[in-house]
Amino acid sequence: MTLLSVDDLAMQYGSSQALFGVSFDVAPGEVVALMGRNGMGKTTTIHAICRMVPAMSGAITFDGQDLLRLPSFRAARLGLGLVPEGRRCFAPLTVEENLIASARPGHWDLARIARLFPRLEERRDQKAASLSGGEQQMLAIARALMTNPRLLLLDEATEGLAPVVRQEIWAAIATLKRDSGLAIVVVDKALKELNKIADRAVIIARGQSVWTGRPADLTADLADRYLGV
Amino acid sequence: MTRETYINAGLTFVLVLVPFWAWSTGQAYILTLCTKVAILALAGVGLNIALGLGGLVSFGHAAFFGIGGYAMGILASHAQTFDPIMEWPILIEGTKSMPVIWLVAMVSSALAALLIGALSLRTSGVYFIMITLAFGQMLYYFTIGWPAYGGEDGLSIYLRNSFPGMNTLVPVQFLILAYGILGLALLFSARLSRAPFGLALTAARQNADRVETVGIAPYRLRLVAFVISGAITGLAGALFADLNRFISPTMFSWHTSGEIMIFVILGGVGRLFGPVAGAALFILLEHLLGGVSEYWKIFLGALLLAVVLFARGGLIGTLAGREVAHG
Amino acid sequence: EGKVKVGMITTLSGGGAGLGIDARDGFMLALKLSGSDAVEVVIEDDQQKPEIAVQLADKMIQAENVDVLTGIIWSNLAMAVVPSAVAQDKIYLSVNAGPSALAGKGCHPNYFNVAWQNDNLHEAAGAYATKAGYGNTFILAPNYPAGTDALTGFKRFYKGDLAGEIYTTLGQTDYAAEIAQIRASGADSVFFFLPGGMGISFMKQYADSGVGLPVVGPAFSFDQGILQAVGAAALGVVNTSQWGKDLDNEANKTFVAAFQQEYGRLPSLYASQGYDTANLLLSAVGKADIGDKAAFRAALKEADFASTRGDFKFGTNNHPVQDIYVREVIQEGDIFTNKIIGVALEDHVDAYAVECKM
Amino acid sequence: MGEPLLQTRAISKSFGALKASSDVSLDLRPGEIHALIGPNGAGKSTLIKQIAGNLRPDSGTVHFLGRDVTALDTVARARLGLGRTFQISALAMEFTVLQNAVLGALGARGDVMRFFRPVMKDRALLERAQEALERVGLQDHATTRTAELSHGQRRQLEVAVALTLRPRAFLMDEPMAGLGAGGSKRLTGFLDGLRAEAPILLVEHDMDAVFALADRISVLVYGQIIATGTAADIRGNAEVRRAYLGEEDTA
Amino acid sequence: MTFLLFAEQMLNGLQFGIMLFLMAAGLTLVFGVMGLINLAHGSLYMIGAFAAAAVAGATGSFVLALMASLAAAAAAGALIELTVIRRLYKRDHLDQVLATFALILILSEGTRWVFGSFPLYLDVPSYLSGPVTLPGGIQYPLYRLAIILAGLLVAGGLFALIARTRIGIQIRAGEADREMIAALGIDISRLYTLVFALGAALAGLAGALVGAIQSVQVGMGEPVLILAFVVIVIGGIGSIKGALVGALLVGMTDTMGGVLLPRFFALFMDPSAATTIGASLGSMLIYILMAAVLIVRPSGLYGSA
Ligand SMILES: Nc1ncnc2c1ncn2[C@@H]1O[C@H](COP(=O)(O)OP(=O)(O)OP(=O)(O)O)[C@@H](O)[C@H]1O
Ligand SMILES: Nc1ncnc2c1ncn2[C@@H]1O[C@H](COP(=O)(O)OP(=O)(O)OP(=O)(O)O)[C@@H](O)[C@H]1O
Ligand SMILES: [Mg+2]
Ligand SMILES: [Mg+2]
Repeated sequence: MTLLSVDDLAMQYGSSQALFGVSFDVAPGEVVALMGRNGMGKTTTIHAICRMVPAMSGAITFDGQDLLRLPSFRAARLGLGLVPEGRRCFAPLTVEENLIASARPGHWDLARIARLFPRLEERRDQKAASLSGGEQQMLAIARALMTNPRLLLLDEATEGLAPVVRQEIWAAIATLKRDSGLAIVVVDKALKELNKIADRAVIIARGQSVWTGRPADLTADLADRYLGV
Repeated sequence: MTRETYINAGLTFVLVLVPFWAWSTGQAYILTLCTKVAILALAGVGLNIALGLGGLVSFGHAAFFGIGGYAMGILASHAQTFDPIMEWPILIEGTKSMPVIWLVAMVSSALAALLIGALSLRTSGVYFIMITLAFGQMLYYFTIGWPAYGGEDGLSIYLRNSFPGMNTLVPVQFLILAYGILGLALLFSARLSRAPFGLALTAARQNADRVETVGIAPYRLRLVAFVISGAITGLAGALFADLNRFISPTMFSWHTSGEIMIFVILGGVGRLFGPVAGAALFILLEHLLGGVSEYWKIFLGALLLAVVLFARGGLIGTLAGREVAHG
Repeated sequence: EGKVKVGMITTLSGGGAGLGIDARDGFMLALKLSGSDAVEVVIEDDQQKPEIAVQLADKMIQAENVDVLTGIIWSNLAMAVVPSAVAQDKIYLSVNAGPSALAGKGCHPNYFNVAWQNDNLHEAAGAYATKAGYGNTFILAPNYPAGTDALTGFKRFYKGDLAGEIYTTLGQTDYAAEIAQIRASGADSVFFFLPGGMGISFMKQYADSGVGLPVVGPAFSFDQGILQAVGAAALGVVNTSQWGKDLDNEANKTFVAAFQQEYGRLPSLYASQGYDTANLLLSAVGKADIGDKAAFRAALKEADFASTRGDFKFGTNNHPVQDIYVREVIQEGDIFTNKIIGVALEDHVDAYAVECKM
Repeated sequence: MGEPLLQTRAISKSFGALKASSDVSLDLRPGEIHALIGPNGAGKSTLIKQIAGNLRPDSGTVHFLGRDVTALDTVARARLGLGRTFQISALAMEFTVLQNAVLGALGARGDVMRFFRPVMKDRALLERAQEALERVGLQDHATTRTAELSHGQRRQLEVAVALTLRPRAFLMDEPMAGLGAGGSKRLTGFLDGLRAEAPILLVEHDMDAVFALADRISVLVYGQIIATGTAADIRGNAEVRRAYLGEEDTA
Repeated sequence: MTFLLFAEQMLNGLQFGIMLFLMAAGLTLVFGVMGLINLAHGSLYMIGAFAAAAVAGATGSFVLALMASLAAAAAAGALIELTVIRRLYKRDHLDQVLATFALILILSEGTRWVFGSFPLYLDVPSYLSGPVTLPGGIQYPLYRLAIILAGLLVAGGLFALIARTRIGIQIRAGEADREMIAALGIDISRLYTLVFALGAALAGLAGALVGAIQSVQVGMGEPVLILAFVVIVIGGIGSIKGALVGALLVGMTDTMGGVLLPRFFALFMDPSAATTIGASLGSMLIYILMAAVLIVRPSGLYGSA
C-alpha cells in the first residue's frame, strides 16, 4: 500500500519548466530521501505535493485522494506536514503563537514539543523574527509536528542546527518512524545521517527522477555523478 | 528592442498624432486635453522615480504639485499687480516668465521634498505613506486658511505666463512646451534608471541590507530620489497652474496625491511610460464618460477595477509582460 | 437666427451633487415651460473641483462654442472660471455663488449674478438678529473665505455684542467642543454658517445638547434639500433667504407647482435660482441677438422677467437688488419646510457695489 | 601571523534578561580563517551584527584596521573593507545575478551618485562582477533573475557579491547553509584559497567544513567564549562535545 | 476658561476620541491586522449609515436600523472580498490602492443612484436623546455617553478576538505568510472573507451610530477614512490598544487644540487674527501630531518595528 504516490510530475514556473517527470511512492511509515544537487527540483517537487505551485501534468495521490484537485489547505488537512526550505516562521507571532496557529489534535502537543526542543520552551513568548537561525528552524519543525501529520515533508530541515541538535532530531525521527508509523519525505545534505535513516532514496536531476533505490545501493559513481560527492 | 520599447514608441506616436490631427482640424479643446495629459503625466513621472524606482509610496506628492502651482501663482499674481513679493531684506518681484517660474517651482518643491523626505524617510512602509500624507494635509489646511492668495477660493491668473519666442496662449504652442518638458523628463528618468544611482536605488527598494553591506547608504539614495521626484512633480504643478490659469488648495488635497498615484499604478509602476499611459487612459475615460450619465463615475470605477483585476502590472506591464527591468 | 448656446457647468456627482442637480432642474424646467427652442444647453459635471471646472469651461468655449456660461454652485469654482470666461467675451450668469471679488473691483459687464452676493443672506441675518433684540450672539463659520465673509457680513448689520466668534475646520463633523463653548459663553442667540453636511451635523448635535438658545442662519443650512435630513432638530430655526416656496406671486406659484409636478419633490432655493436664471436668459433672447453682445447685455440688465422672488432688478454691478426675507422652519405633515415670517432687508444692495467701476 | 586586523574588546549585549554577548573578546589575524561555533542561540549572529555595525554593543569596542569603529555604522564599516554574507540570503531578488554583482562592484568603487551613464555598460564594473561570478561558479547564470535561483545558488551569489568588494576581512554567517554536499565541498575549497586574500571570520554549523578550514576555532556558549584553539584542541574539549558537537566526530 | 468648561472639553475630547476609535475599528482589523489597504472603508461606513437611515425611516426602530447597518455593510464587505479583494492579497499594496479607489467611485455613486443626491434623515432615538447631568454639573448628551460605551465594547471585543483567540493568531499568521499558513491546513481564504466582512460590519455600525448625530450623505466616509488611517498609524499598525490610544490622543488634540489655540494666540494678537490663525493651526494639528509621533517613533506608539 502506498500513502503518497507521485507519478510523472511536470511543472513550470512561468515559461521555464522546472520538473520534467518525477515519480516515486511513499508507503506508510517509510522514510524517503530526495537527493540531488542544488537547483535540480527537490523543493519544487515538495511544493507541488503541498499544492503551493500548480502542476502541469502527472498525478499526485495521497491516501487514495487525488491531490491535484485540492487547494493547499485541504491537502494539508489530509495529513501533510511541511517544514519548508528557509523556515518561513510567522515573524510577528510569538513562538507559542506560531505553534498553536495551525495545530491539530493528536500525539504532538506543546508539552511534547517542549521536551523535544527545550530551547523553544525558553523562548516561548519571543517574536519569531528575533529568534536565532537555529531556533527558527526548530520552530518550523515543531510547527509542522503540531499539525500531527501522517506524512512529514522536511526540506533542509536541519540546516543551520548545531550538530548535537541535529542528532537529536534524527533520533526523534527514527523514534517517530518506529512508534507512530509517520511517513517522511526528506531533503537534506547530510548524507551520512540520511543513509542511516532513509528506507529509500530518490535522486532528482534536472527535474527528473533518475534513480530510486536503497541508500546502501547508492554507488560512489552515482553519488559523484548526481550529488557531486 | 524589447516589447516595452515598441509599446512606448506606439504610445508616443499616438500622443503626437492626436494633437496633430486636432490641430489640423482646428479642435482646440483636444489640444488642451492633450496638454493636460502631458502635464499630469509629468507629475506621474516625478512620482514614479520615488515610487517605482525607490519603492517610496508617497501619498503626499500633492504637496510638491501644490508648491509648484503656488510658486507660479504667487510670482504671477505679484507681477500682475506690480507689487513686489518682498522688499526687505532684498527686493523680490513677481514675474510672468515661465522659465523663471519653473526654476522657482522646482527649487522650492525640491527644498520642501528635502525637508519632508529627511523627516519621513525615518519611517518606512505604510508609515511612510501616512507621514507623507500628513505633510500634504498640513499644507492643504494651511493654504485654505491663508487669505493672502485667495484661501480656499484660490487665485486666478488672468493671462498665461510667457515663454521667450512663443505665444503660450495659443493652445498648440503651450502643448509643444508641455510635450517638450515631458519628453525631457522621460529622457532623464530613463537615463536615471539605468545609471549607477538607479541601480542602487532599485536595489535599496528590494533589499536595504544588501545595499548597506556593499557600502552604500540607502537613506541618502532615497532622499536624493525623493528630492528629484518632488522637483519634477513641482514643475508639473507650475505647468498645471498655467494650463488652468488658476491655483487653489485642491492642488494640495489628498485626492490630488491619490490621482497622481493612480496614474502611475494604472500605467504600470516603475515603467518608464507608465505615468503617460495611466494619465492618458484616465483622462480619456473621464472625458468620454463625463457626458454619458449623471452616474458616470460608476462606469469609471468599473473600468479601473477591470484594469487592476485583469491587467497585472498596469497597462504597460500587461502589454509588455514581465521583463527584467533594467538591463 | 437668434439661437443661444448655453454651457452649464455644475456639480452632478459626489456629496455636493444635490445643489447642482436642483439648479439644473430649475433651469431646465423654465426652458421647458417657455416652450421656446431658442436656447440650447450643454451640461457637464464639475465634480466640485475647480480644476475640472476650468477645463470644462475651456471645452465649452473652445469645442462647443457656447455663448453663455452658467451653472456653477461654489464660490471657489466660480473664481476659477468666471474671470477668464468673461475676459473671452462670454456672458456668465451665476445661478449661485457671488464671491465679493466679482461684485466689487472685479466686476465685469459680462458677469450677471442672478442669486445674491455671498454676504447678502448673512447681512440679513445680522439685521434680523438686531431687530429681534438679540444683544449677545455667538457666531461661528468654517475657516475659509466664504466663512470669514459670512461672519463679516453678519457683523455688518448686527448691532449687539458678540458672545464669541469661532472658526471651525472645513468639513468638520463633530461640534461638541463648539457647543460647550456656546453653553458657557452666556450668549442669548447663535448665528452659524455651516453649509451642507456640516450644518446638518451641527444642528442635530446642538438640538441634542439641550443648550436651546435661539438660532439664526442663512438659508443654506435650512433649505429644502437638507431639511429632511436635519428633521425636528431644525424646527423653529429662523433663517434668511431671498426666496421661499410660499412667496405670494404668480411666477412662484407656477414654479413651485410645475417643479413638484415635474420632479416629484419640493423645489429648493437653488432650483428657484436656476429657474430665474433661465427666465432671465429667455427674456434677453427675445429682445436682442447674441451676436450683438452690447445689445444682449443691455437686454439682460433690464431683467425683464417674472422672478419667483417677486421684484427683481440688477444694481450697478449686475448683482441683484432685492428683498431678503426671514423664514422659519415648520412642519407640514411629514415634510419639514420653511414659512416666510417677515422681511429682513428691503431692496438690499450689496456692500461691494460701490467699488465696481463699470 | 601578524597584528590582528579585526578585534572585539569585551563586547556585551543584552536583550532584556538574555545576555547574547558577554565580555566577548575575539580577533581575526591576517591570512587566517577563524571559525566561530556554538549552540543555536548562543549569540554568534548577534556578535557578527555588532562587528558589522547593525547592532550597537551595550559595552565594549570593535577595532578594524587599527581603528576604533564602534561608532561607525554598517555603511562606513563596509566602506572600510568589511565584507559580509548573511545567514538568510539578502539579495535584490528582481535583479539578474549579474546586476547583483555589479551592485557590489559599484559599492566598492563608491560613486553611486551618478545619474546619466548606463551602469550595465560600465566595463570596469562588469569585469569585476563577472570575475566574482566566475570564482563562485555562477558565470552561466549571469542573466538569470535572482528570484529564480535555487536556494543554494543564492548562497553562492551572496559570496560573489562579497567578493566584488575585495574586502580586507570577511564576515560569513553560515555560508554553507543550504548548499548540497557537493556544493559545500566546492565552497570549502574556495574559502581555503580565499584566506590568502583576506582573513575570514566564519560562523558555521557544518563541522566537516569547520574542521577542514579553521586555523583557530572559538566556541561561544550563552554569549561567552568558552574555548579557543585549533581543530584538535576543540575536538578534544569535553565541554564542547557536550554542549555542541555531540557524537558528531565519533565517525 | 472656567474649570467646568475645561472639564467638559476634556470630556468632549475623550468622547471624540472614542468616536474616532469606533470609526477606525473596522479599519484596524482590515488594515492593521490583515494588512490590506482598503480605501473603500469609508464607503462601507457610508453604506451602514444609509442602510440604517432607510430602515429607521421605514420601521421607526433604531435597534432594527443598527442591525440593518451591520447586515448591509457585512454583506457588501463579503461581496467585495469575494469578487475583488481576494484577488489582491498576493499583489502589491499599490494594486489594492487602485482597486479600492475604484470601489469608492462605484459605491459612492451607486449609493447616490439608489438613495438620491440629498442627505438622509437618521436621528437619535428618543430614549437616548437629550442631555443628562453628570457629577460636577456638566450637562452631557446621553447619546454621546452611549457612543463611548459602544466604542469601549468594540475595543474590548476586538482585543479579545485578535490577541486572545486562535482565529486572531491565524489571521496574523496569514498576514505574515499566506501561502505558508494555507500549506499548514488553514482555510485562510474563508477566514479572510469573514474578517473582511466583520471589519465592514464594524464600519457600518460606526456609520449608523455616528450618522445619527452627523449628516448621512454621499461622501460622508471620506473624511472618516483619512482620520481612521491617522488614528491607526499613530497607535501602530496591528495593535488594537494602539488604535484606542491613538484615537484618544487625536480626539484630545483636536478638541483641546481647537479650543485652546485661539485663546493662546489672543494673548499677543488681536482677537480676530487670533481666531483665524488659531483655527488654521487647529485644523493642521492632528497631522502635525501624526508626523511628530512617527518621527520620534517610526512605527507608531505600539507598533512593532
Ligand atoms: N519561483 C521560481 N521561478 C522560476 N524558477 C524557479 C523558481 N523557483 C525555482 N526555480 C527554478 O527551478 C529549479 C528547481 O529549483 P528548486 O528550488 O526546486 O531546487 P532544489 O533542488 O530544491 O535546489 P536547492 O538544493 O538549491 O534548494 C531551479 O533551476 C530554479 O532556478
Ligand atoms: N532583537 C532580539 N530580541 C530578543 N532576543 C533576541 C533578539 N535578537 C536575538 N535574540 C536572541 O538572542 C540569542 C542569540 O541569537 P543569535 O541570532 O545571535 O544566535 P546564533 O548564535 O546566531 O544562533 P544560530 O546558530 O541558531 O543562528 C537567541 O536566543 C535569540 O533568540
Ligand atoms: Mg531546495
Ligand atoms: Mg545565527
